[in-house]
Amino acid sequence: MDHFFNPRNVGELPNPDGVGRVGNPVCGDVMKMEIKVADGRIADIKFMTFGCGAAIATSSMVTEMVKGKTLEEAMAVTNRTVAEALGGLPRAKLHCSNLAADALHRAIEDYRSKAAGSQ
Amino acid sequence: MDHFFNPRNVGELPNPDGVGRVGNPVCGDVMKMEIKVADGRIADIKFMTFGCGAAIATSSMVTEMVKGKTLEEAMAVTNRTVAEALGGLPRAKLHCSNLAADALHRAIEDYRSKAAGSQ
Amino acid sequence: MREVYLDHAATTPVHPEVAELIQEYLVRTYGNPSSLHRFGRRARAALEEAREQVAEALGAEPEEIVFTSGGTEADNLAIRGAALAHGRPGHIITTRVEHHAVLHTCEALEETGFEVTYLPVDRHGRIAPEQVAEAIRPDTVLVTVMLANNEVGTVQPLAAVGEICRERGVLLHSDAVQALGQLPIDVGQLGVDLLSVSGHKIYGPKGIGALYVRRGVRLSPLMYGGGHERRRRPGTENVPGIVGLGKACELAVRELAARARTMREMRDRLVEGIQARIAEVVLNGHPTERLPNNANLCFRYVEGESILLGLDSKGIAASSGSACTSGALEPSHVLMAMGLSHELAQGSVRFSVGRLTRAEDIDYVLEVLPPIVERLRNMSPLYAERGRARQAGSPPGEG
Amino acid sequence: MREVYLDHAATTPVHPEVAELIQEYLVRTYGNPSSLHRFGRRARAALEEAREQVAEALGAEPEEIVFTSGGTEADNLAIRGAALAHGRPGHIITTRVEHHAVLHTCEALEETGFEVTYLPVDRHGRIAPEQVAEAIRPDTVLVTVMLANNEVGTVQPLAAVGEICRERGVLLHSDAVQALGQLPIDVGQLGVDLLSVSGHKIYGPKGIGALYVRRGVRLSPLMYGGGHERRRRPGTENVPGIVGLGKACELAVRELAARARTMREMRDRLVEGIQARIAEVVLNGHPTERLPNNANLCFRYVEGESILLGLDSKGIAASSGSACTSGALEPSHVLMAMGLSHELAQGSVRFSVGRLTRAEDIDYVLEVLPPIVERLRNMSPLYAERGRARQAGSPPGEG
Ligand SMILES: Cc1ncc(COP(=O)(O)O)c(C=O)c1O
Ligand SMILES: Cc1ncc(COP(=O)(O)O)c(C=O)c1O
Ligand code: FES
Ligand code: FES
Repeated sequence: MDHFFNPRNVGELPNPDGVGRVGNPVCGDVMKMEIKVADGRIADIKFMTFGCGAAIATSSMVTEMVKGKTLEEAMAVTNRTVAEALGGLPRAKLHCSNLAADALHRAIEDYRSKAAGSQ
Repeated sequence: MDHFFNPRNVGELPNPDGVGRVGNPVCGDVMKMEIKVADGRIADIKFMTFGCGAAIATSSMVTEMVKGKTLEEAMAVTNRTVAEALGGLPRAKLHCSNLAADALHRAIEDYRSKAAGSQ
Repeated sequence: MREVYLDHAATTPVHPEVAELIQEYLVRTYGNPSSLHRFGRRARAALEEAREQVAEALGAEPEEIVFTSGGTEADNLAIRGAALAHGRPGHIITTRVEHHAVLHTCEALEETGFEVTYLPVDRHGRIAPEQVAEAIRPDTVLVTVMLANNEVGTVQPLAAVGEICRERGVLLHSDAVQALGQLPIDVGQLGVDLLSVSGHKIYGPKGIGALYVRRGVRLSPLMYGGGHERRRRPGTENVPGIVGLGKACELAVRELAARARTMREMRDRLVEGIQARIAEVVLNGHPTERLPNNANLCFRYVEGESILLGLDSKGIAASSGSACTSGALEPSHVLMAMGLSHELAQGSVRFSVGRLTRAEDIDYVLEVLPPIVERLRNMSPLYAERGRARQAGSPPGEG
Repeated sequence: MREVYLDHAATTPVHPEVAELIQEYLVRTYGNPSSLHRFGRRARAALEEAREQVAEALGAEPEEIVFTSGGTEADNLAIRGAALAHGRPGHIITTRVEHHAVLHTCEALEETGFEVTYLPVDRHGRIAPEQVAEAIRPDTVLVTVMLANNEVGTVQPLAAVGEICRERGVLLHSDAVQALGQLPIDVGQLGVDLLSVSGHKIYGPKGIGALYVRRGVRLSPLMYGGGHERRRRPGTENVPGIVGLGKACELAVRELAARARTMREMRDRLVEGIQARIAEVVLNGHPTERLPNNANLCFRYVEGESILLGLDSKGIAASSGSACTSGALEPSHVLMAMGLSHELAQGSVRFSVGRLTRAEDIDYVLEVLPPIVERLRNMSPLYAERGRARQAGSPPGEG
């Protein structure tokens, strides 16, 4: 529960390199993740969410997990990895952990497509 | 309940003028009534029953009611008269009061057919 | 930690007088009411007294009360029972804001060939009686409209519906589970043929309820067994529960006005206090035609469940939607039927006060809630976007 | 007046430990288990602990336990649920001595196209397992055989039936309402897929029961509503009742041997005492394969209900047939199935002792009963006729 009451990395970044904003197809809740990339690694990451407690906790956990990781490593994070890191989630809440993973992947893709565009 | 715990006129008569023995078509219980007739009136009456509490109480009541009555008056006694005299019976027990009335009527008929036969 | 229970619409603590009576029937007067001996007769007498108490609370006759295992069974017995007694599939009319015990029962009947009309509601959650009149068909078997809604507390114009149903000769059932103990109920005045109530919403025990069945109404049973409850509901009667329900009904009627006054005061103190302290809060449901205990609020830009978790961490119990769906994912079907956006519907919190709620309880909530909402709003992308939209001068959208 | 309760097969007083626990969950830990907040979580935890206790008592897994409103609902859910989940009418096998909750449920299914075989029993009330093997058809959906009979206490050879059903791939349900707390029960050993129990027969509360549903067995629900009990049984859970059932199960298992010993002793004292004091008494049911609490006796030439009235007037509670049919007219279907004459069947009285029955209680019955029977025999035409028949030297007939 600590990740719910004291979520890490909440907020927005000044000039994000990648932004991922997703709506949860199951519950309709919303999640946004912003990343700063340096040397192919996630230098900084922040999230904001309109989501349930599980969404908040999983997002916080994801940001902690991927900070400093390479983009490839970050892309490998799935909702299952997150749920496991939190010590399991009730079945009805599994979809919430998708939100965080999806937003992260979207942010990385956004960064990559921007990077590709500017090349 | 007094008619159950202290039933009147239980037993058999030495040389009955009429005997009525009926089985209840609903519950299969058995009732026997014996009468002595004098001057067209029921001089004495006794009953025996293999029946439930309501059967015992209604039989006792019937014998009390008809003692000294003319046979016509006795034939007019119905299960309804008896139930009313007892202050009402639960619906599931209404058939029990039939037993007493039926046995009485049968005893009177028995007397009449014997009387007719001996004429 | 201080604990404040504001979830009386989910369930209530059993009244001490009721609990004492239950204890008596658990350990001392424990006979089976079907037994002929004195232990059985004592239980039977208690059962029949409770039946009178329930009947009295509803303006019914004792023979018209059937005890069930709760509101859900009462709803099922009424709706399935009336539908199946009809002998062949027909048409049923209900509303989009019923409890799942009604909605899912109707849906199950659809699978067996019944047709069901789900009436829409206005933004306050009310149907218009004329809709019922228009929807009735020659093959309409039953109309079922709840008396008061469990999520937003909106009271339906039931007496007007009752008049229409009587005129047209159609059976009317009402789920009065939330209304009992908060509104006076008279089945004759409402014109209903069937009406469901439940013990645990009125400071009675869980696992007991009752269905009012107007004399002469035919119902197929849900279950088969002994001839209990005039062959309408088999199984050894739950005497302690029934006696508890009876007592709870008696108390509910006796204290109705006083309880309603307290609840209304506390509810209004809560709503006004919140609106004074937190911006962009919407009160859902009808402004006046609502239960005295209910405050259903949307805190824009934040999700309801997060607020509940925050409140829970401070010892405050409230709920989002109805208790039995609070593990569910979809936003409330009631709020959606009222036309709320998906986002608003997800942001709703239901506070329901009770007969023992005190001003200090409310004030504690008013102290604790604003920082919770603020913190969550600061975490919400919708709130941030709205802030920027404002700064840019454009009106805020709903998501 | 002295009161002696010998009708434990009809219902039992709630164990003081159970009653205390119920009280706690009525007034203090009153949350709705579906609520997410701490009040709800505490109730949920209690619910799940009770589920473990019930599972433990039956040798099952907690997820295999579904709470119901009693034994009747458990029987209905098992039988209707399995039958209707089948999708189309099929064949069901049961016995002629089942409780009405089973028999009438089967009869209701017959009206919807199912075919039902009602197996006959021997004079002790037992079926032979081979009969089941012979009756199974390709379209047999379900076999339902009670573990122990409520009227005569006869225990069925259920494990052997279970083996046959497993071999043939047919679902097996058993009504174990009377057996629980008197016999050790292990669903795996018995080979059952579904098994019903009820709280009020084991010193738990009325209005609560449970159905064991082997993992993987599909059931149609009886009712519709919230998603409680893994979608098998909707409605706010009866937490106090469930907690009480759990505790009652725990106590029943822990005290099983001691209770059975007491009951057997008291029952034997009663039967032997009666047979020593009253002529022409027949013990119904199986001489050895019977529940320790049950003594079902026929007092020839007299009707059972009259004896009950006489006993009741002395403060002694016993019953004829099962409690739920004691208002009924027909002689017990169980005794008739066992081949008793109509007269004998009408003359039966069931005494059922309990965990607190003492020798003084039995001795009081032994003192009071003989004059009651004598008085009634002296009033019985059958007794008089038999007397005359004896005097005339011919053997007594049965009616
Ligand atoms: C409006 C309404 N109907 C029915 C029910 C179901 O009642 P119960 O929980 O007693 O089954 C509830 C509450 O759960 C309710 O609020
Ligand atoms: C064998 C048997 N099955 C089922 C039942 C029904 O249980 P309940 O009374 O809890 O509905 C009973 C007792 O009444 C019983 O003895
Ligand atoms: S319910 Fe929507 S994110 Fe959890
Ligand atoms: S039940 Fe047979 S006479 Fe009353």
